[in-house]
Amino acid sequence: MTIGLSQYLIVAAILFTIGVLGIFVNRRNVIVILMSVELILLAVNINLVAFSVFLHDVVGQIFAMFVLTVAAAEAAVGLAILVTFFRWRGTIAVDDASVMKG
Amino acid sequence: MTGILSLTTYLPLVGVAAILALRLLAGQDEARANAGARWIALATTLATLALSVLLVASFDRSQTGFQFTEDAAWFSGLHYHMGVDGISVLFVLLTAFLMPICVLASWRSINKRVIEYMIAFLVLESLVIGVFCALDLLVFYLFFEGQLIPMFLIIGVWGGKNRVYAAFKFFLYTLLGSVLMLAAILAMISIAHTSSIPELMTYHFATGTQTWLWLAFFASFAVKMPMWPVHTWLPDAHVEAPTAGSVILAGILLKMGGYGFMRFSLPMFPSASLEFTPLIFALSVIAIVYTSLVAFRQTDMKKLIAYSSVAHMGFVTLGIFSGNLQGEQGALFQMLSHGVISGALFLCVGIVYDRMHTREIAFYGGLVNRMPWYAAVFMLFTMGNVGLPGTSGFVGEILTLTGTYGAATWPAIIASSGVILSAVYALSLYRRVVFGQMTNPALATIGDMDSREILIFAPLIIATLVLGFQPGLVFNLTNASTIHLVDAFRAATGR
Amino acid sequence: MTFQNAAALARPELILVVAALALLVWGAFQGRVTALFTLAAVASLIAAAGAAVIGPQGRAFSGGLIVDSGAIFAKVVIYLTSAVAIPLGERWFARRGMGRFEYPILILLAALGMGMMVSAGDLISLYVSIELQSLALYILAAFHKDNEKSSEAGLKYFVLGALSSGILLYGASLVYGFAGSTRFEVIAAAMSHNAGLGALFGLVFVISGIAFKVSAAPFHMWTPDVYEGAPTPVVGFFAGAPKLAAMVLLARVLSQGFGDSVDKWRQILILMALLSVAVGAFAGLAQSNLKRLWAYSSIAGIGYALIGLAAGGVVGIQAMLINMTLYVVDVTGFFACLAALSRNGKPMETLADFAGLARERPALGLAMTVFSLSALGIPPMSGLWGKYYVFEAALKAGLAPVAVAALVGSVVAAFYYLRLIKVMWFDPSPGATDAPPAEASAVAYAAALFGFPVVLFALMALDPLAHTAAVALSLH
Amino acid sequence: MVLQAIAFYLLAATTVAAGLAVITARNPVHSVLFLITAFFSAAGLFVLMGAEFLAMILVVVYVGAVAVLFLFVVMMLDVDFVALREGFARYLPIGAAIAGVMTVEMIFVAVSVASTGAAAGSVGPAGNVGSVSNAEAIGRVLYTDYVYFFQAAGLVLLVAMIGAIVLTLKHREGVRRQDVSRQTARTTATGMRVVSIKSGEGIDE
Amino acid sequence: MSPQLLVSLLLFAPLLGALIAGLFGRRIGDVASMSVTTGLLFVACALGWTTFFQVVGGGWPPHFTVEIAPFINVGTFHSDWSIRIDTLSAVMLVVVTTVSALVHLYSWGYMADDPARPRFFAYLSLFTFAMLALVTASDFMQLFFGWEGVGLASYLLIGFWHHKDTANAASIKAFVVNRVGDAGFALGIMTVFWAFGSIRFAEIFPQMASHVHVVWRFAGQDFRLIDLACCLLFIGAMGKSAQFFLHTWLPDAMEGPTPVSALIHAATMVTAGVYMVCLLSPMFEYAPTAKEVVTIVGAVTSLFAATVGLAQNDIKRVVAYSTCSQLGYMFLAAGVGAYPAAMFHLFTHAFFKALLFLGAGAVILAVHHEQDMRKMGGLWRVIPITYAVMVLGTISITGVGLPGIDLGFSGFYSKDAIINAAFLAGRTDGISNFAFIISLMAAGLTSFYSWRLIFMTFHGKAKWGHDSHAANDHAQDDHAHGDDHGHGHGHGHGGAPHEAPWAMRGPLLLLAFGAIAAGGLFVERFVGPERADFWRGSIFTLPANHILDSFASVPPAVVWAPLVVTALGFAGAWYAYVLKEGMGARIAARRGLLWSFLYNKWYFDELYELVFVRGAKALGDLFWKGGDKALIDGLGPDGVSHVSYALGKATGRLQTGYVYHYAFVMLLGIAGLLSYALWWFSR
Repeated sequence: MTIGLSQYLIVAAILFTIGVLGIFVNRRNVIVILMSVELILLAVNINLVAFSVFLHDVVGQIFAMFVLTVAAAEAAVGLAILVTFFRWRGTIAVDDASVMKG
Repeated sequence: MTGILSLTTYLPLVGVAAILALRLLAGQDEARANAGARWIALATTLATLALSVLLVASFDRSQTGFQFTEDAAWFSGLHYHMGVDGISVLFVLLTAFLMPICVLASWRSINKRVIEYMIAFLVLESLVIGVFCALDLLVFYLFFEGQLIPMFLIIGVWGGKNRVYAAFKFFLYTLLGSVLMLAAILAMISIAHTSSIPELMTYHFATGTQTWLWLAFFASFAVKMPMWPVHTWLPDAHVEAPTAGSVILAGILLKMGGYGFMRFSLPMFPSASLEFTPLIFALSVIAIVYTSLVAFRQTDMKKLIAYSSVAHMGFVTLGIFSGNLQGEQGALFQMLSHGVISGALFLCVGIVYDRMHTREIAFYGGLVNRMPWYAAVFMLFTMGNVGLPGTSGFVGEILTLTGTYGAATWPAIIASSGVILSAVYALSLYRRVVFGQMTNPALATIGDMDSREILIFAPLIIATLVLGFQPGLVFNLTNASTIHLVDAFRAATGR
Repeated sequence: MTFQNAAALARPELILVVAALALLVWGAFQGRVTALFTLAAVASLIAAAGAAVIGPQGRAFSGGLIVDSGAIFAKVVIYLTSAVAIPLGERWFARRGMGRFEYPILILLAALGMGMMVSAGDLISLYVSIELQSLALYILAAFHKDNEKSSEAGLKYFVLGALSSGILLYGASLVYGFAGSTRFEVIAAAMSHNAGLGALFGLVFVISGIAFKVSAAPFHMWTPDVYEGAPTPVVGFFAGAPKLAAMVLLARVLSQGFGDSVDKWRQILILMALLSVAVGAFAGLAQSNLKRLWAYSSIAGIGYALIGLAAGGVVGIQAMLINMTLYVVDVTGFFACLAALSRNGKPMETLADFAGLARERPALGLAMTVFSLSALGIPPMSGLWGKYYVFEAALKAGLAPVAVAALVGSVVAAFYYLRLIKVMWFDPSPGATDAPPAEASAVAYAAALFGFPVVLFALMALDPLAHTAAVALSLH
Repeated sequence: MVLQAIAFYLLAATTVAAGLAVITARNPVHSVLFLITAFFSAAGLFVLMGAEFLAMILVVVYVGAVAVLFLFVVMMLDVDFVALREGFARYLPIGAAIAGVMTVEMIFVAVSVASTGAAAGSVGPAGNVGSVSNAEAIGRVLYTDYVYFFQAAGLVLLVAMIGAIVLTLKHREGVRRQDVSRQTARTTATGMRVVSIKSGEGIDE
Repeated sequence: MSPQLLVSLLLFAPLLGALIAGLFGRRIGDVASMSVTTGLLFVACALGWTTFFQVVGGGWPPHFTVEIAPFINVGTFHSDWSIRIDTLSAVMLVVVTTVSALVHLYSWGYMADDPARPRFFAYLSLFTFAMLALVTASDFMQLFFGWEGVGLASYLLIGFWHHKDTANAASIKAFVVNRVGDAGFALGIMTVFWAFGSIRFAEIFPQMASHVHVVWRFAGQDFRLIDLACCLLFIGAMGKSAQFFLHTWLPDAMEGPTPVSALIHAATMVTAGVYMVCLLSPMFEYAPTAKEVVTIVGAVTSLFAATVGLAQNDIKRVVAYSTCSQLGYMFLAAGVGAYPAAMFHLFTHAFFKALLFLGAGAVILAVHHEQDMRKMGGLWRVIPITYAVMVLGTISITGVGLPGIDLGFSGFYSKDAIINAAFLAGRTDGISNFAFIISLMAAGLTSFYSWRLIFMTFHGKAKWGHDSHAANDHAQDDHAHGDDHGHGHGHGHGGAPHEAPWAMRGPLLLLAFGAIAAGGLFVERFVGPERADFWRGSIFTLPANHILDSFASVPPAVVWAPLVVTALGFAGAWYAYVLKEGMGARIAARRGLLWSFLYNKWYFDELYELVFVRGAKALGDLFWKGGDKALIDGLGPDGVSHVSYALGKATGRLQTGYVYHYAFVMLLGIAGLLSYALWWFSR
C-alpha cells in the first residue's frame, strides 16, 4: 500500500472541486468565497509539491512558494476591496452585489 | 492618362474637404454654410462628370482589357489596383451623370443638416465610382461595402416616418449578403494567391469550389440587385429615403449587383454560373411577375416604383445569365437605362412630394390640369418604364429577353409577361396621379415644375430618348468587353 | 548569460520598476498629482517602449524572460496604450475630485505585468506576471471609491479573477507534472514523447484561465458588470492592452509549449471563439448601457482573435496580433469618447444619452461612429482588417465554416452598433452636452483617425511587423 | 511504509473534511478556523512528501498571516450571520453534480499520470537529494535562476500594498490627524503666540 | 428630288409637325399648331401619292431602302432606322397619309372648341409618324418600334380627354391588351432571330425555303419553326388588329375623339396586323399551320364582331365592331393565301370605314354629343350631306355591286375577292371552306347592322328633341363637356341638330369619293391580272398558290351569294327598323338570352375582368401581403430580428449580476471544455 503520486493528486483534485463548489454554492458570504479561493490554491500547491517531489525537481516547490506569496497578496487586495464594498453596502452578502446585471 | 481613375474617384472627397473648410470659415452663419455646401457639391459633382466624360472620350473602344490602370502594391499581397473596361466605364459615367442631378434635386427639399447631406452624397459618389474602378478584390470590397454607411445615414437622417426600420433593414440585409461575399473573396485570395481581378478572371477554380464561391457572391449581389426573395428591403428603403437617395439607390446602387455578376460570377465561376442559371432564371421570372403584381397593388407612389425596379432588375439578371452577347449587352443597357428612368421616376415623385408631402397615390389625381409640363415629363418616363420603343427602357428589355430566349424559352415567355404587367402598373399609377378630375381641394394651388426642376429633368429626358433611338452609343463602348466576356464564358463552359 | 545581458534584455521592465518606485516615493511625499508627475509616468512608459524597440533580443532568467519580436511588438502597443490611459484616467479622476498619485503607478505596474506576460517563457513567470497585472486591474476597477458600482465591479472582478487564477494554476500544475518542467520549450519537448493527455488536460485549465482574462465565453460573465461599474477610462485601459497581453501570452504558450498539438487545442479555441461571437452578438442586442454594450462587443471581438489563434501558425498569430492591435486602438478611442462626454456633469452612458450627438458634437459623434463601424467590420474602418486577417488565416487552416459562422454572427452584432449610430445621427438631442475635456477628445480623435483613414497606410507597416512578431511567437 | 500510508490517509481526510467544512460552516469564523485546519493538515502532507520548507512556509504565511487577516476582517465587518445562510442548498445538487463530473475527470487524469506523465516510473518521493536540504535546494535556485520571478513576486506584493492602502484609506474631513513632521518641526516660535489682552475684551478667536 | 430624300421628307414631316405642335403648341397658338401639322400632313400625303405612283408606275425602282441611322446593333442582332419602299409599303403610305391628312382637316371642325387642340394635333401627327415608321420598316425592330409607337399614340388619343375616367380606363385597356399581343410579337421576333440569325427582312426571307422542316423547341414542346414564328408574330397582329380574344379594347377605344377612331381604330393602326401578315408572306407561305390559325381567327372574328354589332346602340361602337369584323375578313383572306385581296380590302376599307366614322362624328356633333342611336332618328332631313355620305359608306361596306358587269362600290370588289378566295381555297381544305361560309354569314350580318345604323340614326321618328344632353348615357362622346368649355358647336340655335362645318364636310366628301371609286379604280392592279406588275414582288406566294388566278372558275352561285346575303341583311334591317319601327327596341326590352349575350359582347369583358383584372389584383395582394409582408419579412428580417432580440434578452437574463452565478457558469464552462477535451483528445 504505497502512497504514490496519484493519491496526492486525487486529494488535490477533491480539494480543488470543493473550492470551486464553495464559490458558487455559498451564495451569501463573500469572505467564504475568498476562503474557497484559498482552498483552490491549496489544492494547486499540493499538486505542485507532489509533482516536484516525484519528479525530483525543486522547481515545483518554488512555484508553490510563488503561489503562496501571490495568494497572500491576493487575499490582501481582496479583503481591501471587500472592505470598500462593505462601506457602501453595510453587508457582504453576495446577493447584494447585483446592482449591475443584464 | 494614368491617375485619372483615382482622380475621378477621389475628386468628390475634395469637395467634402471644401465643404468642411467652408463650415469652419462660415462659423455661426448656417444659412451661408448651407448654400455654400450646395454649390460646392454641385461644382464637385459637375467636375467629376466632366472628368468621367473625358474618361469615356479617351477610352479605347477596340480594346477588351482594362484601361487607365493604376497598380501599386499595398500590404499583405493586396494591391491598390484600378482600371476600367467597357463595362465598368459605363457605370462610372452613369454615376457621375446622376450625381449632379441628385444634388440639384435636393437643392430645396433638403434644408436641415445640408452640410452633412452633401458630404454623404459626395462620399457616396466617391465610393461608387471606386467600386466600378477597383481591380483588386479587397479594394472592390472596400468601396462596395463602404457605401452602406452614407446610404444608411441618408435614409436614416433625411428619410421619412419609418426611416429607422428602413435604414436598418437596408443595412442588415446588405451586410448579410456582403459578409458572405467577403468570405468568398478571402477564399479566392487564399486559393488563387492573388487578389487581382484581371488575374482571377483567367484563373480556373475547381468546379466544386466555384459552386461555393458563386453562392457566396450570389448572396451579396442578389441582395443588392435585389432579386426575389431578398428584395423586401428595397421598397422600404425607397419609400423612406429622400428623393435623391432613392435616385441613387435605384440608379446606381442596385447596379452594383448586376455589375458584380458580370465582373465576378460569370468570368470567375463560369461553370457554377452555368449550373445555377436555372436558379437565376427561376428567381428572375418570379421577380418579374411577382413584383409586378405587387407593384400594381401599391398605394404609395415610391413603393410602386420600387417594386417595379425589382421587376426590371429581373430582366437584368436574366440577361446576364443568358450567357450570350444579346443578353449581356441588354443587361448592361437595361441597367443604364433603369438608372436613368427609375431615377427620373423617383424625381417625379419627389416633385409632388416636395409640394404636398405625401406620396399616397389616392391623394393625387388630375395633376395634368395644373401641371402640364410635369404630366408630360412623367408620361415620358412612365413610358420608359413600360419599355416603349424609342425610350431607352425598350432596348434593354428586348435585348435581355432575346438573350434569355437564346438560353431557354420558358423564362423568356414568362418574362415577356412582365412587359404586359409593367404597362398595367405604370399606366395605372399615371392615371391615378395625373389623369382624372382634380377632386382634392388641397391640390388646387399646386404649381407646375419650375426652371430648376426642368433643368434637373432635361438631361434625363435627353438621355432616355437619345439612348432609346441611338443605343449604339452605349454598345460601341461595351462591345469589345462584352464580346470578350461572352467568349470567355463560352470557352470555359463549352457552351 | 551574464547579469548585464539579462538586465539589458529586461531594460524596459527595469525602467518601469524604477519609475514606479521613484514615482511612489515622489507621490507619497508630494501627496498630490502634478502635471509633471503625470508626464513622468507617461515618459517612463514611452521610454520603456523605446527601450523595447531598440533593445536586444534573447532569453534570460532560465526562460522566464523571452525578448523576441513578438514580445517587442506587443510591448510597444501595451506601453503606448498604457501611456494614453494615464492622462486620460488621471484627469478624469481629478475632475471628480479624487486625483490620486497611485493611479499612474498602478497603471505603470499593470503595464509592467503585461510586459512580463508577453515575455513569459515559463509557467511561473506566466502566473506571476498575470497576477501582477490582474491585481493592479482589480484595484483600478474599484478605484472609484465614491461609487457604489465601482466597488461592486472590483469585487466581482476580483472574486472571479481569483477563481480563474486558481483554475489557471491548477492547469499549470498539471502541465508541470506531466511535462516535467515549467519552461515552454521543455514542455514542447516533453509533449513530443510522453506528456500526452494529462498535459493537454492541464492546458485546458490554462487556456480557461487566460480566457477569463480576455473575457472569452464562457468565462466572460464578469465583463459586462465590471465594464459598467469600473471608472470609464480604466475600462478603456483594461479592455485593451491586457487582452492583447493575454492573447500574446496564450499564443506563446500554445505555439511554443504545445505547438505540436495544434489539432487538439484548436478545438477548444474554436469552441470558445464561436461561443464568444454568439454571446457577444446576441447578448449585446438587449443592452442599453453603452459600457455593457461594448463589453459584449469586446467579447465578440475576442472571438475573432481566438479564431486567428485557432488557425495557428505564423498566419494565425499574425492575424491575432493585427486584430488585437486594431481592436486596442478602437476600444481605447471609444472609451475616450465616453470619458469625454457628459451632460450637466452626468456622464453619458445609456443609449438614450447619446441621442443627437452627431448634431451636438459632430466630431465626437463621428469618432464614435467610426469606432462602432470598425467594431462592426465595415470597410474601410480598421476593424475590417482585423477580420480580414483572421479569416484569411482561418481559411488557410481549413476553418472556413468557423469563419463563416463568425461572420454571420457579426451581422447579428451589427444591429446594436447600428442602434448606437442611429441614436447619434437620427434622433433629436435632449440638450446640450458639456464641453469635452481636451485630453479625452484628443485621444478619441486620434484613435478615430487611426480607425480611418490612417489604418489603410499604417497596415503597410503593421503587416510586416506583425509578421515578424508572429514568426518569433510561433517558433518552437 | 504502512505508517506513512496511515499518516497520508489521516491527513488527506482531514484536509478534505476541513475543506468541506470551510464552505459549509454556518459561521464565517468557523470557516476560517476550518481553513486553518486544512492548511495545517496540508502542511502535514507536505512534510510527508519531504517538502519541509514549504510546509513551514504554508503554516507561517497562511496560518500566521492570511488566516488571521481573514479573521480580522470577519470580526471587523459586522455581519449578520444568520441571514447569510439562507438559500444555501438551492444550487447544491446541480453544482455538486457538475463538480462531481469534473472531479471524476480530474481524478481520471491524475491517475493516468503514473503511466504517461514525466514522473512516470518515479516510485516515491525523492526526499533530500544528496546532502542538500530541502530549504537549501530551494534557496540555491530561488535567488539565482529565479531571481526574476522573485522580484516579480515582490512587485505583486507591492501592488497589493498600494491597493490595500488606496482602497481602504479614507481621509475624513474635520478629523484632527497626527502630522509627525509638523510635530517635530514645531518650535516655540511657531507653537506659541503671545497675546496681550486688554481688559474687558477677551480673546476673539 | 431623289426618291430617298422624298420618302425621308414624307416620313419626317408628321414628326416635325408633332414636335412643333407638341412642344411649342402653347407658345405659337392653336391655329398655328393646327396649320403646321395639317399642312405637313398634306405635304406628306402628296409625297405619299407621289411615291405610290412612282413605285407602281415604275418611275422608281420597285423596292429600295433608305438607311438613316443604325438602331440596335448587337452581334447579328442588327437593325437600322430605315425606310423601305416597295408597293406594299407604298400602298400603306397612301392609305395612312391620305386618311391622316383628311382626319387632320376634319379635326379642325370637330375639335374646334377643345382647349387642347395643339396637343391633339401633335398626337395625331405623332401617330402618323409612328404608323409610317411601321410600314416602312426593313427589319423587325423598327416594325416593333412603329407597332408600339402607334400603340402609344392610340393610348394617348383614346385618353385624350383625360378627365374622363372611362377614357382613361379605355386607354389603359387598349395599351395593355395591345401589349399582350406585343409580347407574343416580341417572342416571335426572338424566335426569328435565334432561328435565322438576323432580324432583317431581306436576310430572313431567303432562308425560309431551307428551313421548312426545321423543328424548334419552344416552351418544352417541339414545333415546326416557321409555323411557330408566324403564330407568335400573329399574336401581335391579333392584338393590334383587335382579333378574337384580344378584341376587347377596340370598342372601348371609342372613348377617344371620333377623328381618332376614324384614323387609328378604323383606317390605319388596326390594319397594321393585316399589313404585317402580308409583309411576312414569305414566311407565312411556308407556314401552313400558321395560315390556318390566321384563317380561323379571322373568320371567327368577322362573325363574332358582326353578331355583337347587331345589338349595340352606341353609334361608334357599331362602327367599331364593324371594323373588327372587316379586319377579320382581311385576316381570313391572308390566311387562305390571298394576301393581295387582304391588302385590297384594307385599302378600300380605309376609305369607307374612315368615312363612316367621320360621318358618325358629324352625326354626334349634330346631336350634341349624343352617341346613343336610340336617341336619334329622322336626322336625314336635318343633316342631309352627312346622311348622304353615310349611306354611301354603308353601301360600300356592305359590298354592293353587280358581279355580272363587275361594277360596284369599293367594298364590293375587295369583299368579293375575299369571299371568292375563301371559296377557292375551300376546295382543297376544310378550314378555308369553313371560312368561306362564315364570310358569307358575316356579309349578311354586316349588311344588317350597317343598315340598322343608318335606319336608327337617320330614319324613323326623331327622338332627339328633348333633353338630348341632360340624360347622358355612359356611352356618350363627351367632347370635353363640362364646365371648361361650355358646350359643343353652335349652341346658338338652341339644341337643334346642325350640319357639320366645311372643314368636316370636305374630308367626308373626299372619303365618300374613295368609298365609291377606290375599289373600281384599283381592282385590276391589286387582285386582277395586273397585280404582278403592281406588287412587283413585294408579296410572296408559293408557286402552288393560284388562288387569285382562278377567280374565273368561281361558280356564279358563289359570285352572287354575297349580294344575296347583303340584300337579305338590308331587308331585315328595313323590316325591323323602318317598317316595324320599334321592333328592335322591343326585342331589346325583352332582354332575351341571345340578345343579352350579344349585347354584352359575349361577356368577354366580364370574363376578362373576372380572370385577369380581379385575378391580378388578388394575386398582387396575395404576393404583397402574404408573400412579402408575412412570409418573406416575417420569416426573414423581421422574424430573425425578433428571434435575435429575444435571444439577446434571454442571454441578458442569464447575466443575473450574482457572482456565484457567474462562477457557476465558469464551472460549467470548464467542465464542458474538459469533457469535450477528454472526448476529443482521446479519440
